[in-house]
Amino acid sequence: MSVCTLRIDERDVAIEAGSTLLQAAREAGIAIPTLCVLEGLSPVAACRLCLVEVSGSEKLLPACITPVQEGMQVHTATPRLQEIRRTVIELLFTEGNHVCAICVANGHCELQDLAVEVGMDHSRLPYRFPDRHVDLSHPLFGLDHNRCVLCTRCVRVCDEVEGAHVWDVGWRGEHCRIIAGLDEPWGAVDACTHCGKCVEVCPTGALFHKGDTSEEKHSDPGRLQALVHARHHRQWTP
Amino acid sequence: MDPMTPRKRLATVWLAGCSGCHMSFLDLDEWLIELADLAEIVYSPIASDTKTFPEGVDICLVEGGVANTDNLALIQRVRANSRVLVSFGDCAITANIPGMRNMLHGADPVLRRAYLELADGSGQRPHAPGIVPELLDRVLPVHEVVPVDLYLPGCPPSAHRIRTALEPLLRGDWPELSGPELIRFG
Amino acid sequence: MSLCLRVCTAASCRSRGGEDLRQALAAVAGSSTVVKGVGCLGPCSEGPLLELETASGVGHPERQLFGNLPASDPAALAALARSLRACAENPKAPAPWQPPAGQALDLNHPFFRLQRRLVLKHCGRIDPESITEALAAGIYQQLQRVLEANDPAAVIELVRRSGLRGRGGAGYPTGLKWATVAKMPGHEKVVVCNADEGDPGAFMDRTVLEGDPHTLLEGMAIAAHAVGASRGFIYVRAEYPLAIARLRQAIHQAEQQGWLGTAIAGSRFNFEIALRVGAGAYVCGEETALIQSIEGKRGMPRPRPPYPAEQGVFGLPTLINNVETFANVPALLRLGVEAYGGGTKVFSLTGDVLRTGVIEVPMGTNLRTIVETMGGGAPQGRTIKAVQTGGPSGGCVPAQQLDTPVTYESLQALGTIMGSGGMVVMDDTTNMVDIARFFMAFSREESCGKCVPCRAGTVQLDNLLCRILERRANPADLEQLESLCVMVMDTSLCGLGQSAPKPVLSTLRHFRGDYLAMLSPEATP
Amino acid sequence: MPESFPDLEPVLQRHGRQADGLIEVLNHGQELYGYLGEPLLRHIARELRLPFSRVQGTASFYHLFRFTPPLRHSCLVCTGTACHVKGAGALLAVLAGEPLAERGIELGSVRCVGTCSGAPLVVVDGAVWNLQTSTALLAGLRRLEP
Repeated sequence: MSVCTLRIDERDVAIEAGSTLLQAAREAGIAIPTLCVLEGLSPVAACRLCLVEVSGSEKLLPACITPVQEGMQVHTATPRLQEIRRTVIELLFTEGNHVCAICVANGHCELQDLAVEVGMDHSRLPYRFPDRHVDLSHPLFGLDHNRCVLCTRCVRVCDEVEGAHVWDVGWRGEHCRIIAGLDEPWGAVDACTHCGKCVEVCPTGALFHKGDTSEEKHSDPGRLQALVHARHHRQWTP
Repeated sequence: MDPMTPRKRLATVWLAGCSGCHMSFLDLDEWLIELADLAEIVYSPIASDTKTFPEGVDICLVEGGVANTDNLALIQRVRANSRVLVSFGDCAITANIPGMRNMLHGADPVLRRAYLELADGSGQRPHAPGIVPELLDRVLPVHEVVPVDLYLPGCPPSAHRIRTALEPLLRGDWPELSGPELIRFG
Repeated sequence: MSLCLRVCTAASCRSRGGEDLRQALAAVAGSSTVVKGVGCLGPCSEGPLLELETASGVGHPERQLFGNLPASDPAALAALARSLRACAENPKAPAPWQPPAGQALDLNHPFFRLQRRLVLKHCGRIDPESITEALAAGIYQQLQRVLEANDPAAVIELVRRSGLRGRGGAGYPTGLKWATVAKMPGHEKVVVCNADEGDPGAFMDRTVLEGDPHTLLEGMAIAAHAVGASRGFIYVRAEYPLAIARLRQAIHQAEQQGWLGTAIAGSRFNFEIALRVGAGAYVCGEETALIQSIEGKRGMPRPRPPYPAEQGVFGLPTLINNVETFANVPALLRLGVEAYGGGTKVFSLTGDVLRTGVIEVPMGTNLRTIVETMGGGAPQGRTIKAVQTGGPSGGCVPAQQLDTPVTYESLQALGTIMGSGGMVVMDDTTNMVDIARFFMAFSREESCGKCVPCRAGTVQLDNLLCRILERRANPADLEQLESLCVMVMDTSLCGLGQSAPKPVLSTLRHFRGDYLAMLSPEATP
Repeated sequence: MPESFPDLEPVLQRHGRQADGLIEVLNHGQELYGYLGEPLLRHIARELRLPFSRVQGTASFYHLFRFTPPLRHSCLVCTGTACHVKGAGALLAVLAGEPLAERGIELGSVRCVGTCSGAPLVVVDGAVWNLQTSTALLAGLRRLEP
């Protein structure tokens, strides 16, 4: 195994070659905000929260997919990046209908936590109040599009881990939304195995267990990592 | 309290919100007594009988979004007469639950929905010009209507949060609010 | 007297009745008269167009061009045919023929005289539906030469030395791209032609596809041989039905005649081309989205690296160039680096300009030469305010800067890009905030929705521009517009999002007054 | 919409029933049957062995695919740059105020058909109408068979 050494926020980090900047930063105890990335699923680099500055590169690079290189100088929290991250979170809040007070995930929501992390005490961009729907057709789970941030974790976990590919992204641009089957009610899609992995990885209250009320959704994305690890390495952590 | 320091003129305003933020304010309990030494409450739905928003207010906490013509007139008067305007709670900052009617896009569909479609038989649109204020087409966060100086999120903001923001303001300092204890929505 | 009548049957003249004209004139065809449909003849605003070539046997043939010919009126068409027949039957060289309706266009006008036609050499000359004419015109000769020499590295070196850069918009050095793909290990490689010409107001690629599809196929085959690819795709937008039909036909003909398929021209080189038709998605012009779409998926860009040269279609090393880039290659090989010189650029000239159409000019021609000398400037009584280049990814060049030579660098310095070649002239009645909003609405609609800044940022930017247009915005809104533009540019995943703010930033830079005039300081935040 | 789609067989075969042929198959399916109805989409998904959501996700991404039957006529206003500069917005506004659907005309827009010298132009039932004014356009549309 070859090792790369690099500097992240003035800290020296040594890590296995082929690792990503995000892994290197986490190894060094440096927190970079993320939303779409989830260990165990393929990365999509879509939320742009983990963009970092790398000396010698004019462009900002997404830490979740950028491989480490020997001698790299990385800055993860410059004022420019902090401003960008706050704007990303504002764009997400204003794009949907995120009413934390009445959300199943209130207090356990990655989006809500990110708002705190980036210091968003209000949105400088106007709220859009889109007209979105709630799908309660499934016997066990619900999908509230108002709270969806289109991170596509559900799409990926259903395709890559469960193998059912119930979900996909439909339409495009601002009209994008998660669809089940031929854009049908979730409950009408036979392919669903009711495994609940999509609910487990959802960072917000968009996917939830029926019957959960405000603040009652507690997800544990870590369970997915354990599952994927067990599958690949035949090692369990009971 | 230093007798040389004049008491701050404090106001609280209730727009489109559930009054929960004001209830949380009352949860300040015994600190309210200290507060009374530091500030004179010159306008408030819970602590003053004044009907007209006064001039020369130092600090004003505004609960609720701007939902109707009365709210609109009041917030403009508040802004014109307050040195520090604090958006007090999620409704003031995001329109929050009152803002959910914005998904219906317009005052008319909201009234139709509430008074006709959901009525049991004898629904009728309220119409009392000059008595009941007209709804605006959208419930707006306060800062989309007038400039806001400080944001105090929460539904409601806890008493601790309110005190953390108010104490420095009353001293003439500026509070630094960050972290889950102080700026988490919901 | 022998006559050759060339009727433009490309999409623009066709929409003005060019096909009716061709059919009416077909009656004139005889032993000494040839009538054929050809690709674009240039000045689309004067269509339908007819080129008349007369040869009396002595001296060079005479060429005359006629525009605004009758198309739908049977009596006028019959009169035209009669007049031409009389001309053909006249044994002596006649005085210049005059059509009974329509008018003669001066071929010495700068619109024609200042062009240098490398890419469009055969366009408007040959019948694009006939491979026999293509072969007679010398198309596929460079491919044959390349196959005989069988020295791919030399071809790549030639392309590199010529300085040819991608004509699709980004201007990446073509030789470097080819060399990268050639160096990739593995036997299976892919060549893709990006014919998803999506910039509104741009139709250079359509002109090549409709007027001379075989030159494109030849260019692709030469590229495939150079990089070691055996599979090719042409991804063409569905909005070009005539181009699709002609490409299909050309591919079929080339297969029949052994210029595509296995053992091309008796060599050991195999190359097949499949056509992929888009379904209405501007973002598919972006390389990685185009790859997804070829693979039958949503056209969502993915981050680079890996670059298409490393992992493209089906994960194979892939060379992607646009139509005009490939179409340059046979001319470059024919002329050699020296005679090729700085090359050319094809532009489609439209908007508030007297003569609109397709032109090919030497690289470095002045914008003023193109717009005023060749295009005739703004319509009577108006003046030019700006020239828009680069479509939704570009910007506006103000009238004061029209003396800028058209090069990749000079346009970039002005805050716009060369782009694919769409050039839309705007006169003094144009509100530049409205133009900025037009492009932002376009980007908003065409955003794929994958990354947050582009999906949600373009909506916020569009809404802000609308506020300004409705005079509901204050100076703070303008500040927010600028900072959000920079944010979307810096953080979007692909070129569409990264360049979506450019029309706004460019108009803010050159026409800030248009914005300031629409602000109302009293508007609430 | 029929329940079986034998006419689709040649294009399915041409693409070897491989997933990468999806967009080509959808294009042909729409050409043959006018629109992508649910039975057709299910058939294509099964033939290409793709999840339904993948087929729907792909089809809905592209503007030109439609999921409802077309009306008898279509009128697409070009909203490219040249047409915009030459007044496409006004044409659209006038058309939007007309009861076109009642007369079997579907109103839409297209982003540049690349024949900008005819700006502003519309595409009616596949044919380009150049240099339109709202009066001329409305008169032309009135002449379409109802």
